[in-house]
Amino acid sequence: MALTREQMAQRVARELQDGFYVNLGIGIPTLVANYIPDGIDVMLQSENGLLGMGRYPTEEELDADMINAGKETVTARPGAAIFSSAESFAMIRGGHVDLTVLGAFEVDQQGNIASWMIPGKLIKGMGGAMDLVAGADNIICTMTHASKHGESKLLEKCELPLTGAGCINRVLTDLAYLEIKDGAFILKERAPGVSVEEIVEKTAGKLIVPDHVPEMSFDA
Amino acid sequence: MALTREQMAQRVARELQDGFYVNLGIGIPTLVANYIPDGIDVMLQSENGLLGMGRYPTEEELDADMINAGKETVTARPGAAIFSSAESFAMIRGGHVDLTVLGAFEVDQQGNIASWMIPGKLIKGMGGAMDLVAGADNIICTMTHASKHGESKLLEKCELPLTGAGCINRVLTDLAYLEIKDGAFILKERAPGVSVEEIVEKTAGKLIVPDHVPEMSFDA
Amino acid sequence: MAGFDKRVSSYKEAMEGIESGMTVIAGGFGLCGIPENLIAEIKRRGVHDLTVVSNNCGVDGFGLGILLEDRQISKILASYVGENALFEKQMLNDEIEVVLTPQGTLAEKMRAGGAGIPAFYTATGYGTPIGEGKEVRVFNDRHYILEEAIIGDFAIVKGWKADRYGNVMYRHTAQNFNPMAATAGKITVVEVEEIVEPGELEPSQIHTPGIYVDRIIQGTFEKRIEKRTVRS
Amino acid sequence: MAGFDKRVSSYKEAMEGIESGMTVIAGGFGLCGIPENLIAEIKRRGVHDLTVVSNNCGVDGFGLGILLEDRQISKILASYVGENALFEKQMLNDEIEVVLTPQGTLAEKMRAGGAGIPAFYTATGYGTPIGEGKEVRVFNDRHYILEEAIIGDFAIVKGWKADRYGNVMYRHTAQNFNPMAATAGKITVVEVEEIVEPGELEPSQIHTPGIYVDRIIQGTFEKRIEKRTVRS
Repeated sequence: MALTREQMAQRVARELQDGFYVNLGIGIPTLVANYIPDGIDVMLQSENGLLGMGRYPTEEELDADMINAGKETVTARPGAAIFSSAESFAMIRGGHVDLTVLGAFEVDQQGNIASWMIPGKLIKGMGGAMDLVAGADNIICTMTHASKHGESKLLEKCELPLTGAGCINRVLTDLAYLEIKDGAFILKERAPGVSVEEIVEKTAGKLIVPDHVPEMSFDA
Repeated sequence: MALTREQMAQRVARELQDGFYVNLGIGIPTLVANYIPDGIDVMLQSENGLLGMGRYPTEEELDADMINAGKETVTARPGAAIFSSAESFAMIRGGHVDLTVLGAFEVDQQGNIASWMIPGKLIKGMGGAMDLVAGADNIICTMTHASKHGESKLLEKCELPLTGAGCINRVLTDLAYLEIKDGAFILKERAPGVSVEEIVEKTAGKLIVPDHVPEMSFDA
Repeated sequence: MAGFDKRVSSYKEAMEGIESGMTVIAGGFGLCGIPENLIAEIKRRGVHDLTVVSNNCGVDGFGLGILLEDRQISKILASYVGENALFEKQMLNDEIEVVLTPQGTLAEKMRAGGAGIPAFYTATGYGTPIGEGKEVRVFNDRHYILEEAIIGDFAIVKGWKADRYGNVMYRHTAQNFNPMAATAGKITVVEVEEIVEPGELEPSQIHTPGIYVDRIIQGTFEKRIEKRTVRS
Repeated sequence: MAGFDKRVSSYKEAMEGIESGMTVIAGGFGLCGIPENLIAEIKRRGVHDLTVVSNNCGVDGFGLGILLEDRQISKILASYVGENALFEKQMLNDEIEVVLTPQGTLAEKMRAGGAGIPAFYTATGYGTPIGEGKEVRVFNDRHYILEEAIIGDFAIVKGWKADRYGNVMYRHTAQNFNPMAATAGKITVVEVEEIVEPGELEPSQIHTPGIYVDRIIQGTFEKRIEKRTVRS
């Protein structure tokens, strides 16, 4: 069975380490905040200028001047810092964020990522994604393994305009958890009940399959 | 009679305009603050990160954490702002300071200035002077017209290592007030009792002398 | 003294001098911290062929979005232009030129413009369409592209509190692009919620020192929320 | 949680890992806002061949000046090195390499190092000995030189108040180079006068967000005054 969005978020959350500063993109990455493991504290960076993003506000706390990069109203946790966009991207560009999680349309075996534009169809802009992928050493990309029509999104070479070149080293799809290294995807884990064959079939890029590919497990 | 240091400061102060943000260098420029004309308000910028420098402190106000760029203890006037060195030089480099007054060893007819180094003798460093001369459109240089040995400091070409190239447009010496334009010094005013001849004699660079050179006047 | 009193008493006065064809840098992120009333005044004046520099272009009917209604904007530099149907239509019809710019690069271009840095290198956008036609250079085995500074004829900024000298503080995440925008305008206009006496703002806590600011006006703000999310 | 508690309990622990040959970026202007005790710890450890990046080099017997006594500094980048006889002597005897750097360029090099900007253009130093050997480039009819970023193995910083997450506020003009230094260290150590609980510092008034800071220690400070000037 392919992972649900919640399971994907849960799996990504296992990569969090105590003391990590983390930037979570819009969509599935945002859900990761709901699955932070016990005993682990992470500080969420929102690129509009907030380090230490807290929970959504109550009706009473609601404040138009307190939003996250997804433009949602949020709160700041005790010990948060708020700053300008230039300072925020100084952090990001300077490599101070420990982990970035973001979605994508395509990823390829060279670690290239395309996530911001589908020519002729969708031109909303890259927002902070290009800065995030260029600034971080540690990026996890979340996406479905293939399109609705069954076309692989893990390619030999991205076809869409890139967001960043050679910057992605880990991908979590609804079918598998993979690393990207030396020009290939390495299959590290598979979703519960998903066969290696299905993953092979739906991976267009070069895929290295180790002898043993453990199955992910999730609590009920 | 050559101008005293106080008269030089007084003459420079006449160039101040209401609402000017001004950076005053060490020495004579610092004295300018004592002669701000009535009805004119200027805001002093100190490049260590203070906009709105106030008077020297009383014994009670004395605070090691409140100094100016000359490392003197100072106060901040109401409405002052304090910020980092990067922000301070963003102001300076970005051309936001209206007037900069600083000393020099030599100035030449191309507007070059040498003020920071005498090879083999004095190597204390340029501090913020190179940033100030590169960032300001409006600079007044204060210095004695000639050395103790009578050698002119207003040259055809600076002999000492430069602080900045082609950046000085006004010079006030103890003998004269001059503008620099199109590769020449233009004599605008002379010190009380100082003859045009003396100025001509002590100016090594190209000097343009208008038909009438008014004498500066000072209140007693 | 008059010299540092930057208060103006009307929005008309606040935007005096703006002309068609000018470049306007605007603070704000989404609808948060946007100079609502200064934008409305630009609409009222009917100036056109504007180049607008702003992270977003508002939404239909609010924020910079209202300048699209009479086609006052001919070019925009922004990082994200979703949430706006009219904008998308004008873009697809080539009625507006869009220079998509990575968010961090946009912020840094404004900062550089204000700080007298004409250009800087960044890894952002290298190997992507954003890097095309730009100089590429290697420092410490990494590729970077050259990006140039931006300066506006006007910068329009939304602050929280200011004094009449133009010292400004921003509230919460309504800070965003406003401090950089404030430095990068030939004429910088700031509208705030409250004007206080000089000395009331703690000097070390001022976000925008008054030296960058030309005009200050106190206004009232709708502060529309784009995505209202509350905890259940 | 342990992950964000950056407090250390001794100066020995604060400077753990510093080795001979490393680059140390230090905050402070003159003797104002200098990390007195972190400097003293470097002296105690006796590490040598240090490259120091700081606006000044202290005075004889105080501040960074004490690292000259045992010749621990082999190279320094600074804008002003007056006020220090021992320094001058070592410089004239070629016992120390001095890279004089304009003050604004020095601040911007630190900021760039922390902000992932490998290099930037500035007009400062064009046509002077500082520009020699550096790339010159024309933007909008003006000449600029290329300056590269600085990163330190350690950054040593003096703050006023901090929380255990490493969020720091500076006091008055003791801010100076400290915020930039804090961003540019691979390991950034901040000593402060007071450590407060997370949440006590207003988020928008934090000068250095904790993400830049690795270690925090509370100390006591002499705060020597270099030029005591009072009003009569």
